Amino acid sequence: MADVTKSPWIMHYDGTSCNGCDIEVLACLTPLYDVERFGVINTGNPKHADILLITGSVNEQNKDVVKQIYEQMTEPKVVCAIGICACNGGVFKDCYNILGGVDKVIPVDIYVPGCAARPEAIIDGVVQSLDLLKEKSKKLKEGK
Amino acid sequence: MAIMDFTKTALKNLFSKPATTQYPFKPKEYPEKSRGHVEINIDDCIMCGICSRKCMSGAIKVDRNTKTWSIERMGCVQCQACVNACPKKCLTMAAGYTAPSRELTVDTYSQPIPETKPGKIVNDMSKCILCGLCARKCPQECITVDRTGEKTWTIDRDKCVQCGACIDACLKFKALSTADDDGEKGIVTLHKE
Amino acid sequence: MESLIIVMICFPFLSALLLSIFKNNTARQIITYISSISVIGMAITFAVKYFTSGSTQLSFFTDTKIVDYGMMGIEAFLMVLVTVLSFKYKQYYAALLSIAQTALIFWFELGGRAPHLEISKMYVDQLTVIMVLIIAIVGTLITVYACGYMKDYHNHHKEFTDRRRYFFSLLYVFLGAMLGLVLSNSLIWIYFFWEITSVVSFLLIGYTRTKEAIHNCFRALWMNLLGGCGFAVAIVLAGIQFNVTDIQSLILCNGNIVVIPVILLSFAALTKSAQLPFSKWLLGAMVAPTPSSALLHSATMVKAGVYLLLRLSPALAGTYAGTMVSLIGGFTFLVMSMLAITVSDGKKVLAYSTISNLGLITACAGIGVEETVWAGIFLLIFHAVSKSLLFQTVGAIENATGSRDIETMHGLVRRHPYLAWTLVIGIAGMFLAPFGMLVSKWAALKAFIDSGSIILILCVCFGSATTLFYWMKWIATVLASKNNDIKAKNTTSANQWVSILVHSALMISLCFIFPLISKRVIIPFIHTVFNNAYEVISDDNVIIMMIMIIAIFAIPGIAWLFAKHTKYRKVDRYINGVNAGDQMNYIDSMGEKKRFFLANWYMENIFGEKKLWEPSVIISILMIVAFMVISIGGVR
Amino acid sequence: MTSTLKIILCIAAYVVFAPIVGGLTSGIDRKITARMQGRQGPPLLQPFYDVMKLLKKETVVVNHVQIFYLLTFLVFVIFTGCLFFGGFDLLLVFFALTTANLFLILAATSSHSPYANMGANREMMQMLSYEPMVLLTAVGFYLATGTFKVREIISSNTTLPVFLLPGVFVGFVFMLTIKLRKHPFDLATSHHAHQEMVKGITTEFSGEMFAILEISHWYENVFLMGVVALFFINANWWTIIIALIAVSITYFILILVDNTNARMKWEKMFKNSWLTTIIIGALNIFILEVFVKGVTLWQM
Amino acid sequence: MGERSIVPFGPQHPVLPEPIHLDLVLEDEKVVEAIPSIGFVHRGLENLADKRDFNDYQYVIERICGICSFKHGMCYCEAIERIFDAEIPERATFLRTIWGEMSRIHSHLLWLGLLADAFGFDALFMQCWRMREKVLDMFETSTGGRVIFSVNKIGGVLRDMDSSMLKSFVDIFNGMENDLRKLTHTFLSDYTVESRLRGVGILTKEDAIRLGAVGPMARAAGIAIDTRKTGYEAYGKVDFDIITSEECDGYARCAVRIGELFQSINIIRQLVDKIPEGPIATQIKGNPDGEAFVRVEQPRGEAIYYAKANGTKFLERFRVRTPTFTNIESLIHILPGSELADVPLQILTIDPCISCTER
Amino acid sequence: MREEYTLETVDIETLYKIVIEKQRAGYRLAQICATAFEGYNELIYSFALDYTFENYKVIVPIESEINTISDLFPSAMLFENEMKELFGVQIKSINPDYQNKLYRIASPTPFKKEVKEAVKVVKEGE
Ligand code: SF4
Ligand code: SF4
Ligand code: SF4
Ligand code: SF4
Ligand code: SF4
Ligand code: SF4
Ligand code: SF4
Ligand code: SF4
Repeated sequence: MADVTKSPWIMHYDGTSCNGCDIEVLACLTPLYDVERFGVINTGNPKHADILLITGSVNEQNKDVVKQIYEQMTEPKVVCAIGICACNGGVFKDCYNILGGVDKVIPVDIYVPGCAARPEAIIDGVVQSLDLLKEKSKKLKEGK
Repeated sequence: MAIMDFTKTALKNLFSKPATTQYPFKPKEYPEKSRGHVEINIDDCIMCGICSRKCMSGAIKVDRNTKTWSIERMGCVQCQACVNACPKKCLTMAAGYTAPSRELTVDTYSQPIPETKPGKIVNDMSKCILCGLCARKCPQECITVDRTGEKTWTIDRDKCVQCGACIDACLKFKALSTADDDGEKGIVTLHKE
Repeated sequence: MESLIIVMICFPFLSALLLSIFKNNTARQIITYISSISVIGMAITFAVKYFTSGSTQLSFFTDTKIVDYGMMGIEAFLMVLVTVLSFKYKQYYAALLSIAQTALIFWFELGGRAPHLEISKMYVDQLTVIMVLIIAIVGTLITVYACGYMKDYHNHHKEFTDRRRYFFSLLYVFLGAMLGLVLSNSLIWIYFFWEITSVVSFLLIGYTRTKEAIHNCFRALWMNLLGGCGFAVAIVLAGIQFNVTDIQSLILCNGNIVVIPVILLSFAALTKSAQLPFSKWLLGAMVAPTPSSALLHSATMVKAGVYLLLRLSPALAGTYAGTMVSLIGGFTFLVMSMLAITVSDGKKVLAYSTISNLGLITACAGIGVEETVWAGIFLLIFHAVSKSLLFQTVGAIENATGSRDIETMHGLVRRHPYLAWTLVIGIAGMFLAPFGMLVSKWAALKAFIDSGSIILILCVCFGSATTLFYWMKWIATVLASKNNDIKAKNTTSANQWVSILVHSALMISLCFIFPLISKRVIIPFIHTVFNNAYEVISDDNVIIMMIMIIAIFAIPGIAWLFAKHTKYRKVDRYINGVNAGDQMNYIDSMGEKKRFFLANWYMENIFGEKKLWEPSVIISILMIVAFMVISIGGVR
Repeated sequence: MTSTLKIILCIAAYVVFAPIVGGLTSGIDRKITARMQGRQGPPLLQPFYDVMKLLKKETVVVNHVQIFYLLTFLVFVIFTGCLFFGGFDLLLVFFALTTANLFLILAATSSHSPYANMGANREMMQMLSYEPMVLLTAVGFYLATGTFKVREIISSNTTLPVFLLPGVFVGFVFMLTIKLRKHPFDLATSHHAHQEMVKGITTEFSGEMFAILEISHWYENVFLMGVVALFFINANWWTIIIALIAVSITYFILILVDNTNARMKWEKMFKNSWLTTIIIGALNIFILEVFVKGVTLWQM
Repeated sequence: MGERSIVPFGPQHPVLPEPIHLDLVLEDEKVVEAIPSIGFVHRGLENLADKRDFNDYQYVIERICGICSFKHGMCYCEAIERIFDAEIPERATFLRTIWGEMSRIHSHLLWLGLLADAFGFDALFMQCWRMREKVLDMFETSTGGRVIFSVNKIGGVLRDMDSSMLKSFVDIFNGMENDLRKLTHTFLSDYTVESRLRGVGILTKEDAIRLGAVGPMARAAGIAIDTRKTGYEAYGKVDFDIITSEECDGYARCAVRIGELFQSINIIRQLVDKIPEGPIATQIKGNPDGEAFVRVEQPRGEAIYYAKANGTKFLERFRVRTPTFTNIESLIHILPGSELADVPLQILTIDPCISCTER
Repeated sequence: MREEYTLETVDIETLYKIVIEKQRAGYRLAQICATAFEGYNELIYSFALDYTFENYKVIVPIESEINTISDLFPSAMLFENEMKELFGVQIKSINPDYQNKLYRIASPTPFKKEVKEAVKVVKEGE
């Protein structure tokens, strides 16, 4: 029967990205890539989301935001760092206001490389997250 | 003013094939110049480290001692700067992105460590015309040529990475060549007679 | 029976006298408690006696010369009182109106123009009993409530002189007058009690003697006196032209003949019930201390108007007067429910809602057929109980929190849970299926459809929607639960609680027993008035309603048990990721912690007083004038 | 007794099948919507997958009262549907729906969360907008068939109600865009993301609670489609087929409207719906009263 | 009337494509006051000029923003070339201009889509982005990237487009024009869309000047200013009119951008006709010394670059004043008085680019 | 073809006059930017009207305080707040003043000269 993998709802937060990855995430929803094929809905609300897609790195001001929305997500949840900035800060990692990749603040499960990450890569990232979601939900059940 | 102006398009869409690609069930075809990931022909690499220094996001690490060249895949922004800078043209930008993964992927390539020590660049000053081409081509900017004054050709041995770009630049005059490294350090100045 | 009635009417006046003598607080409280219990006791005895007596209509007092003269004396006194006060505050028109009507009545009675008929001055039927019960139970409970309330009130408002003696005795004067009014049959008697209620209301509104209070009390006075004038003219016309001096005979005449007196009486009733265009006075009356608002300006006195209309309804049916009354009522219902959306002062919302509901009753009375009268009476009962409950609760909330603004009631359920829940019961009683008000509204709608009054149907459809809106937002505000609110100390005194809780209990039990009331009381009443029995809600609907009532109490209960035992993780509310981490604040643009605030909607631009008031007053005046002209002209 | 049995059967059928029908409808809706946007769209059973997943997910709450209001909402929605399919009084059905809605609003506001609260305010605004028309619909049925009882409406021998109530029908469908949360009036919550309200009234529900909400919407939708069908049913058995076709067409039109309109603002929604109520709904009823029932103008 | 609602809006909000935060004070849903807060995207990349060789700094600069990535790179190169006082080959200027206009087309399509999304017209959003993919495909064929192109270098460009490629692009654009016309008709004349755009967010001409509005924001207020008219790169060699509107509202801003969409296609056609043969880059030697201002017209309006070099490989200061930065003031001005539902729409009608605003 | 523009160095008092003048003449504020040097900041105010583009440079010592121009040009608000926070330029009564919390960076920015020097020392030490 259907499980978590059939309906991965995503939520997207744009950290300090340059918009490049950000827009590619949005592009995934549009007709050409249409991730709703996999049951993906872009919810925009952490309480409904299974997968958090973060683009861009974290800085002083948004680290709390990232933490908050991560905490408000319900288990099982997966975090995907989309793009080089989110993975490790990319070209900006030496900037004075960049803390580095998203994993500096919250645990990142899947790294999706690319500057900007291609929609195909994002789809692959989401597909990989599905396996992880399954694992996590199994663990959650056992934990109960 | 029109009401439900979009109806025509919507109905047309409804009754025609959707625009959606079948990725990931069908592989993606990339245009030929698409910038996906950096590939290295490790055999040609001379471990000069120029690519590493050019890389804005510090994705490439070159270790001359262990002869390893590694790239942090989750750190490469596909700017192609390294490819453009590599004196040996052993880097290429290929289509297709690195697969997402649960770890920060690092790809490492290594060469067998040669027994012989790397050579040094020597100038046969008799052949040199102090044209300065080598200096211009040197990515390390370790060569200075004084054409008008002292008529010297100077090299900073500490900075030179033996990339051989200067030798290539001087192909016409064949003034430059490699010789065994004898441990000479620092700035070496040769005078034109 | 006769003596019981006399005692019942006189007893409150006696209490009033006592209350005005004793200055001591404790004594006052004791007198109040005793009077309250006695009046309730008498009323219940009265009701029981009535129902056990078997007959449906009882008449009393046929010859009452001395009493009549006594009444005239009091009337004269009232006139003098009004005149003196008017001159004191330079509001001469009030004096003018008062003198005019009293003079008219004196001319009529003393001048021998009144027909000397052997009529019963008092008359009892089911409607009377219901009114008596409402006045006795709701009314005296409010006086009990007032004991605690006025103490707090004067503690909070040191700026007003403490005139509690005066206040309480006026309340009892009023109760006596109100009982007299509903028991009377003679128009002159009704008029007499009518005048007392007007003047008492005027005095109570002016209780604090602030500038605003004076202004508002005189507005209330002149509007009510204007209605009184209409009343007086109606009496004179009815007496001289049709030889009728009592209400029962008036009804028995063919409606189209006595249309002029009826329309004038309706006019008086409209002013008393604060229908458009006379609604302003009731809003102004909210400056009075809450018990008087609860007692006079919502639960009882304003009901005198609609009571009169309900009594007259057979005479109204199908006449111009009836059309006028129903249109004004429907219109008032709609406009006032819209206006209620735009205010945030709790008492003001209650005031608007009162006028609005009175409008609905008025409309029912105006149509004047079996179903509408049925609905009207039920509306009256439910409204009296739940509005009184609401007023008292809001008053208690004001004393406890220092504000009666709806916007300050966010999360009240955590701070003052009991007050909040009684408030919710009151509000639910006002609009929620399957509580009584809604049922009556439903019946009214059905009746309007049957009578083909499309305008009224529309008024009800739209008015229900707007009514829904303002109540719903209030409930939602009160029940919002803010995690860091802690329970506050209960500062509401026991006597207040007694009244509030009895009211709540009454409210809930009414929902259960209303089919019974309908079968045993209202239907027989309608049967006698219209000679026609009528089943307004069918049995299976009653069953469903009962299921719903049980469901509305049981399901949340079960759900609550379930909810309590879930172990869901608690997280902060979603506020775009800028939570400050303390469950309440957020980080604002300046990087500081700031508390978010969630206000309700008021839609001033659409329903605002500025937008609606003047047009609706003008429309209603035009309507009244037009109908009066048509009907007076139509008879000639 | 057989009639009682029939009623119970109808109610049972509703309770059991409504979520299935509702879910499927929602699946078809999503598929058609996707295709209208030139996308492939989700699988047909996606709504069920979604709910299954939600039921398996963790639930987080702001406070526990939320749950209790929401459960009450569910029960009352089902109750409403039962009353309707049980063939009871139409007005009562709509009142029950209002009561149900109150609990939804309470569920949202009780969390005292800005977005849920704003969503709830808008929901109230929506109720204010559609309520008159909904009541008028009941009035219309009464005028057309002489009864409020659904049971009697479908067994009446008059012409199809829709022929007498074309305006009311149009008005009701207009209000359906609000009730079914379709553009241009999906103000309080939208099926689509990207709204200024975030997820509006549903913002604070997660996991199981959100699943419950979704299921109650299915129940509600089936009930509403039932009301649409009511316009096309009379005592003849074949009218049921007509009704089914009519419901499908209506739903398709709603989807089309959903995909060809921008979301409007509350003021426009309010004004448009009241105007529709007055112009189309009330006029229809007026004409019905005057020409069919012969009520004179004066009695208005 | 009681107290007013105070509601936080953003940074994580589904309707906001980028993080920005507003403290909204609402009356019902009418915005009474809006205080913005930025800094969620602030990286401090201007400061990287201190650490990166001026040649390589180009790669940082083009990542200021992924929408006008190309333009940022181009302007940076332009600024440095100006300090060197170097001329670049004409073909390079043409290539830059073509890519620049393609950027504008993709940016405006993206914006139209987001706008549709903000007023809740999903189907329209999808349609716009579907169209935009075609432009991205052209970018990928010509530069190798969909978003970040890395084709600029100081002294010219890194990649050439041959004539057959250019021709095929023109053909694609010709084909798109018709679809675009249909699409934009919905924006300009659909009842519900109009009701969301017309009369909303009025910025008068006087205010626009006072508040320093630029780009479509200013043009929609009737100010005919378009930095392209200064003739940088190859703009001096093409013929186009400034598109303005006098209506000053959201609708006007939408209309202006739609006009520019077709205008850009037209400009590309002219450029492809006129493009000369020749080299695509010149050698530039040494280190820059001196300072220079450069202004260009980005899709969002005028951007100003200031570079100050001190004769070393590292610039003393590099400063980017992006259009959104100066348009934010206009946003603050138009927000009060609008509805909450208009807030995302208002934010969008200035076409904000927060990542370039905060750098 | 390259655009012509002017760049003049003026003192701060003259600048205030120019600002008023420009505002009257219908110019818009194009930008303000700061460059940090040891002991002073170099600010450039740019104004534009149609296609004219005029820039005025002022030298502001670190310790001296300057006036805001946000009353005349509201859009100066962001520029000034930014300079204040990133460069430590002291500006009086900006409307509104974010009190160095516009970007909310954790540590003092490397733009500020004291910091810049420190960074340089570290760099050399490497
Ligand atoms: S990875 Fe590249 S494209 Fe993505 S946000 Fe970072 S800089 Fe932009
Ligand atoms: S392509 Fe750019 S980022 Fe990637 S390794 Fe080469 S230089 Fe570094
Ligand atoms: S620049 Fe080329 S040769 Fe040198 S290390 Fe890099 S890859 Fe090897
Ligand atoms: S460039 Fe290299 S080979 Fe030539 S002299 Fe320098 S170190 Fe030697
Ligand atoms: S051949 Fe080479 S070394 Fe000889 S003179 Fe020419 S350039 Fe110099
Ligand atoms: S070594 Fe060769 S290239 Fe260098 S200066 Fe001499 S001649 Fe020129
Ligand atoms: S001197 Fe020659 S070999 Fe050495 S780095 Fe320069 S070019 Fe390469
Ligand atoms: S506006 Fe700024 S950040 Fe956005 S696309 Fe343009 S330059 Fe880039």
